[in-house]
Amino acid sequence: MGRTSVASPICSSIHILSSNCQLLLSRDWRGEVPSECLKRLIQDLANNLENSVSAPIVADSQSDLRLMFVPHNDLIIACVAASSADIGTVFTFLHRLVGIFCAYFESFMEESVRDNFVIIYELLDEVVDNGYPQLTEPAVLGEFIKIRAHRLEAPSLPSAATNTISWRKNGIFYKKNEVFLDVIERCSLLVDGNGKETHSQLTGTLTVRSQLSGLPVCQLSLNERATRKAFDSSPSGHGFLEDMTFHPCVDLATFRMKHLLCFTPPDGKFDLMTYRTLHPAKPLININATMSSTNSSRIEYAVSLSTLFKEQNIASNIQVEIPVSPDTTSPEIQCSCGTVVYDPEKDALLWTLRNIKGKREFKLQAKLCVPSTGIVTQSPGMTPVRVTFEIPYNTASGLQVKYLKVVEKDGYSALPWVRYITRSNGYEFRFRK
Amino acid sequence: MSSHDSRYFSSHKKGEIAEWRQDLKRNDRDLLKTTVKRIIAAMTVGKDVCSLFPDVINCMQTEDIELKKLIYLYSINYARSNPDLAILAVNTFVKDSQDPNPLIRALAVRTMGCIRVDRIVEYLCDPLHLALRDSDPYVRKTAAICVAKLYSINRELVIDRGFLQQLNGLLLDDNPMVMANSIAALVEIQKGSCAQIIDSSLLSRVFTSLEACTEWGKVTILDCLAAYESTSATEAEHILESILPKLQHANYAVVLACIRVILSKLHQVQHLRESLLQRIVPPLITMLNAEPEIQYVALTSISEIMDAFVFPFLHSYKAFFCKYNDPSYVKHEKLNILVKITNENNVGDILLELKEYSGEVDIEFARKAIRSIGICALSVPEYSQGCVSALMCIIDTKVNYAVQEALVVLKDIFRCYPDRYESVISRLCQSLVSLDEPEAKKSFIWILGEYADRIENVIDLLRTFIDGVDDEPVVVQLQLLTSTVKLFLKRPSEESKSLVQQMLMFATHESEHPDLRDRAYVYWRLLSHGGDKVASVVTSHMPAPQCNPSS
Amino acid sequence: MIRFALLFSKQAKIRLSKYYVLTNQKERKRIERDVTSRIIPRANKLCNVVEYRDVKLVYRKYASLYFCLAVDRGANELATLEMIQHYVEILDKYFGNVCELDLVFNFHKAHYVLDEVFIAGHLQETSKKLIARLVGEHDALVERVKLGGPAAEDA
Amino acid sequence: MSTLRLRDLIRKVRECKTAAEERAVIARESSAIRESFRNPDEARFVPRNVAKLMFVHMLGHATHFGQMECVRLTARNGFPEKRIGYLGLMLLLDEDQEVTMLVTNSVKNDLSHKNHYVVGLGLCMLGSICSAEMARDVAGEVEQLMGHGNSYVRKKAALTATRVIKKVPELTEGFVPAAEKLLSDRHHGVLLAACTLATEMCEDDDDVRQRMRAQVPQLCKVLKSLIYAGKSVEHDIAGHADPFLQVAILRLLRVLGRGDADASDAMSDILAQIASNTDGAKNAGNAILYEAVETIIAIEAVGGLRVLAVNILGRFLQNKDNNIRYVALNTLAKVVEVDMQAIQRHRAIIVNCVKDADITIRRSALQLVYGLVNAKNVTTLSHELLEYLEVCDEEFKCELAKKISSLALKFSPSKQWYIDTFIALLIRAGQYIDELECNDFMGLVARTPQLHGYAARSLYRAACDDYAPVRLCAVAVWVCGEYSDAMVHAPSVEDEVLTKVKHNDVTKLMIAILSEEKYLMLRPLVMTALAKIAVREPSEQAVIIPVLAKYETTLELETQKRAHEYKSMFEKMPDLRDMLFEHMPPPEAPKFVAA
Repeated sequence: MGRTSVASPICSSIHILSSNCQLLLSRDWRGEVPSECLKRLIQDLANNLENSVSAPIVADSQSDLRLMFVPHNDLIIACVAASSADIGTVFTFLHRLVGIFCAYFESFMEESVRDNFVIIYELLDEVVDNGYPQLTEPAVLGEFIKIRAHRLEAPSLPSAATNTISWRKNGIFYKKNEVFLDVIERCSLLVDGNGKETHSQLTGTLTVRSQLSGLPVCQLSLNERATRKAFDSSPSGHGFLEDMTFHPCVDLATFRMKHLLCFTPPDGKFDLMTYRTLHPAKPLININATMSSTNSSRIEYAVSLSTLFKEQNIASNIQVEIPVSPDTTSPEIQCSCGTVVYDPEKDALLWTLRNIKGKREFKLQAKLCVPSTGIVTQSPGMTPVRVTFEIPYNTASGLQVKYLKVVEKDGYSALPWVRYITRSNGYEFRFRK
Repeated sequence: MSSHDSRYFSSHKKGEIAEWRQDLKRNDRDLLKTTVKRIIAAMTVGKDVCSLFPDVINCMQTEDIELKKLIYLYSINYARSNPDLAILAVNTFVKDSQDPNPLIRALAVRTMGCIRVDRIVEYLCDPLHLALRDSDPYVRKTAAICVAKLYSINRELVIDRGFLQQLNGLLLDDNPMVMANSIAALVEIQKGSCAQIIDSSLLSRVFTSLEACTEWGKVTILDCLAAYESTSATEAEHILESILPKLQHANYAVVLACIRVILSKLHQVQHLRESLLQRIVPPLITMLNAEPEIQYVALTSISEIMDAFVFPFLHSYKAFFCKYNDPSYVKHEKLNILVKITNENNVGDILLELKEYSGEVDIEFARKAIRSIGICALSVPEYSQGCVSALMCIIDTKVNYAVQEALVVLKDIFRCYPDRYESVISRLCQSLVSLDEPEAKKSFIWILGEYADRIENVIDLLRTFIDGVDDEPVVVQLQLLTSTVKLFLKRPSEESKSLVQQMLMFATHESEHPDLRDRAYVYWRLLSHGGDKVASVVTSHMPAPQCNPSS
Repeated sequence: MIRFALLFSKQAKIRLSKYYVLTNQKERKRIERDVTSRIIPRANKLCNVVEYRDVKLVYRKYASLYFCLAVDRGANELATLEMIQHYVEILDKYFGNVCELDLVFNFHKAHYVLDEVFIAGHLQETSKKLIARLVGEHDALVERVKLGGPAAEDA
Repeated sequence: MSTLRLRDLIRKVRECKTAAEERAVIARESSAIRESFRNPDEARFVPRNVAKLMFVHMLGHATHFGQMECVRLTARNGFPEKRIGYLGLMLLLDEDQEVTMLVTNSVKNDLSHKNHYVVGLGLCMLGSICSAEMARDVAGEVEQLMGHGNSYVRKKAALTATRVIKKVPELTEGFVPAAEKLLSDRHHGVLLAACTLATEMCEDDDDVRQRMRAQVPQLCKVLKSLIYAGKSVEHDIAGHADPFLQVAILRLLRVLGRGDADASDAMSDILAQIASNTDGAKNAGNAILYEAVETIIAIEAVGGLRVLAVNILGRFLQNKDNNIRYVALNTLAKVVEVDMQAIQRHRAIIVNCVKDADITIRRSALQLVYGLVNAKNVTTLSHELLEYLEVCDEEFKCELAKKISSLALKFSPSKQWYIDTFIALLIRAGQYIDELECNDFMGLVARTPQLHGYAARSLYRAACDDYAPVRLCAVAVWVCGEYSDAMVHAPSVEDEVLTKVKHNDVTKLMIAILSEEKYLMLRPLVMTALAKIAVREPSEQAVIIPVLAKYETTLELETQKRAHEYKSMFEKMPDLRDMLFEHMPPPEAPKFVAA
């Protein structure tokens, strides 16, 4: 954070590499990266990956340049920049870049780079100029850089490319005007080997899908309890939303004054707001897992799952992932509810339960064989048991939408839809000691 | 090797370049496009297709914008190696810079700026002047950046032709992207310095821009604000008031830039310090839910802030506990922070976590966790007992590297809290595994010397080391020398005397290491002439070391 | 003697690997990465030997495939090059105009051939004709059993 | 369960677009294979499953659970099962494992199988995985098989024997008679194998070598028949009759001729014929020539033959083919000791090769240059090498630095020159100079009182640079600490850059080094140096004692100990301190350095 007086271009060049560090595509804007330097950086990167030193920054030993990268599928998207370039901006930008490529190519992987190098060059040309990020809204880019368009006519520039409201184009029309709001909360939890909660957190997202004509303004009001903290500058404020971030379309001034979210939505789906709570709710599901081995080739697991939420609520799509040794054979499994399969891809037993009410408890027991001529790769029991689930019609935090209004100068009436759901996001339980 | 190799596994066509050259000359639009694509593909995989330069440039005058873009891309790559031929392209560039389609005008200006051939620069000036005044903001924003490009190739030209004034004018442009790029260009022209872009009179204008600007532009403006030396506390407060909402921006880069502004102004607004610092914590903690690279950025920032202020983060210490699937660089950063944040209130929880990590498969990480336990013991004296017990548990596991790491750490605890934990020494001596790391050996040998009067078989233990002294690294030899001298002073006997002599002889006559020899000679002289003061110099208790968690 | 033999593509995909000295899986991975990354970027005109640890990597490129033998420091590099050519010519004869795909789907057969050319890290036979005949007889033996009963190798 | 065919698995893997997908496919298939192995009804699928595992292994995934199945396959009766079983063993197994015990049993059976192809499979496996224990168990069978009626078995047995004796050298003796016999075999493959085995046996065993020398005439006879006999299409390569066999015989001759004038004499005719008559237009011919040259150089050859060999190398050196140049450089390095003149003639070409685009060539050229250096040309050559050190690749620097360092030590014309060169090296490649070399250097300085001041001042100047490497600073700290008095007072020597240094400057440098994070490990060293300075110039105590006091509480043990001890010495024993830190007696000169 010490850096205050220098704002460097965030990249000199961008490179897309395969996972074994072979260059697939490069674009150099500033001519500042000598080829030997790039070679050195890539060599060091390969060494780091080999020795599982995975720090996302590789510094050149003989110059001021650094290579910063994000892995995606089997690709490495890397950028070389002077060491004065702000790493926060670089990584934010690289992730945005990945987002753009993902939006363009159904899945962004080595093959899509080889097949689409022309489009990628074209995109890079528009997204960066001389090392500075330019247009990075996939939706707007999509307006004038198209994959398989028949382009005899020169495309014209979409107004949104330079608009003040850069996220929405003019002249959108829907027969039926609707706006959908999903309140999605994600809980994470880590319980240690003594059954003690070591970490627990709740984050939420308000995701909007707008199908609205013209240039509408939406107003969204949340229940008092939720928004109080945002205005209370004293550190001891006890609103439960610890931190909120907003999509650029939200008018922050109005929010500060009227406690109201006012925004002209982008067309389609976007995240309006995200938040995080400081004092998360009680655990929703608890797991007690133990592991024991009678001899070197047999391991037994005992797992119990209990739901701690209110009895009238229902959790659905519950899956418990119990890590096992990678060379397991012949699992013998018994469980009181649901189905269990051994999944060699994940090296885990997957215990699936469709719907369960609150205040219930279920048990599972499993015996596994492992070959005696094994090379012990990893001491079992270090990886925690993981649970995924969702509880619909409910927010764990208690956040509620008071109303959602749409105002448009044409005066059409629009239907607002609101849905709530709570999901797990890293619910982990270490094996009991 | 001889050419007959290609007989085997042959699937490759020969003479692609010649074939492409033919294809470029045919008047077939579709073929032309596929050919240029093939050439670019070859260029992408690092094949040298430079020799086609004149042929490709010949095709530049086309209506097909996709083809045009490809050829422009090609010319950027190879113009520098063909400056003479690059001139051929200039006409097309100049013509395109007057095209009715703004996309093409901008493309021409942008590409010309990328070519970086001194001789082309001359031709760039007129189109650039026009572009900077273009009616379309897309062209203007491209032109603004182009001024910076021009500056890096030929700065006199930029100054002489008045581009700087034009650029300054664009700072007031009502289009957000033009404005953002103009600022970026000016910053670059000032060698990356954000200072002096803004002065007091421009402030209110800057705040408006900050609102209107693109997210990346916001970062640049915020960085300029961070560099701006505000003239008074009131002004600083005003700036902070205006930028605070940006802490809630969805773009992490904007949030981080905003935090930088806050930190840069803290010294001017002492009375707001606490509350401002409280404000920056939540967004930083939120970033710990983002992609690992962003987490890394957040963690390094937090770590840096913590060097000055730990208090804002104290409540959030659990956010720095490691998840088992965190990438190792995130785990390492989290450990750095946990060590800094430990105090008497949270040490219990943190210690439990550290113990858990000490058994991880990632050995480097496990070691660091053990080291961190030691640091906790030193920084929270009230809890050192707990740390010592934890370390003893680790030693009981008999996992080789863990034991050695724990030994190193225990040695420091003994030094910092003399006469408190010596009771574990006998247990320690019993559960030792074979030591193979110099640091661990050094620590053990130090313990032998320091507690020579309490360890029953200390002479035997030291003798085994001395018998193999030849193969030890110098750091171990040095410690062995000191410990042997201490043993002799604490337990004078024929046996210990012969050990000292053996060690001194080795260090002065067999070793060629100047430092070890120096130390040995000093001890030797001291023992022969020092009289009764020797013991007080060599075996006296040293002051407890000051530990600084960051080092 | 030959320490190991590697056959890999321009994309650094291993098509065949054979180690004549004890090498664990982790070490192999490291060697394979080192070897491919040292050899693939080399320009055509450079010499066909790269020194690596305590061995010499002698390699030859055939279109998009590389054949590499790692030999002791004292070995005859030029003769080693001839050995590679020897093996390739036999493969070519065996598969009939061999191509990369043949090796991908029949890597085990490439191994069978290799084992008739080299043994214990040394060249065992200099007659291409004889090797072709031997491998052919082995295959025939397998075929015969296959027709005769169910316990056949059907890989 | 798993009935996926090998071909289908390969296809499936090839369809994977990412490594993660590949891992998933492999994990699923591996699990299915494990289940199938456990199912007795699926015994007929074992061969195919093993084949799949070999593929999985090649991709770098775990396959240890298939090892036992391979052993079981080799124990079955049919040739197809055995063939794939043995291949599986060779690929999946490493000899560390207990599975090898079981293997020994089944392979012993197969070695006495009536089908010679089955015997071949067993031998081949032993050639690939054979532990010392296995070697002892099968040595008898292998030795017997060397006399087998079928050449197919004989050649394989001979080569497997190389592995056996490599694992257990004591067994060598037992193979000698069989090997001798095979050297007269008519089959090319057997002959080749016999030569290889004989070479291996003779290389490390004097007695065997002595005994084998009796074979020289026989070997020469074979060589002669190869050169003069009519072309045999079967073994011909580019017009040369069985170059592989020629090379193998030449190599064996080399081992036998080395250090024995009679044997050398017996082979010189044929060597001369090969060296002068072999056509070097193709690689195969050059391979033979190269081997012949190596042999001529190694044996007790007469002058004329040697000239012939060196001339061939001279021709090689001028060849356009990089491979030929490369082997020439390598071989010339071996001639250096015997025929320096011959090589000095090519010096210009060789020095140029040090800057070649190809790292392989550069490396061997450097090796050769190293051999070329002598007392006469050391100043120019090391100057050239030092300059090259600045520009060469990072991976090359280490080797180069080491070479320069040892050359400078070996041939230095004067101590002053050596000091200059070593410091220059420390500045440019400090990180690659190892500690022992530095110790030798400091020892040499210590033994040269007339240059104490000069060396200390030169090091002082170098260490003042912000980017001075750690090693350089370590040396500077010790020399400047020990000889700070000479540094300040000793007059300057010839050609010295004038540097006026006061004690205070030295103290400042020491304190600066203490403050740098990158010189952390030098802190103990600095403590001692400061103590010495404080004794040499008592007025410095006012600055130095507070510094010692500061480090009395550092966490780093050695630094703390020294700071604490030295401070106490200054405080408690003022009468002794001068004596404690007076100049240290220099170490004795190591034997190999010319005094």
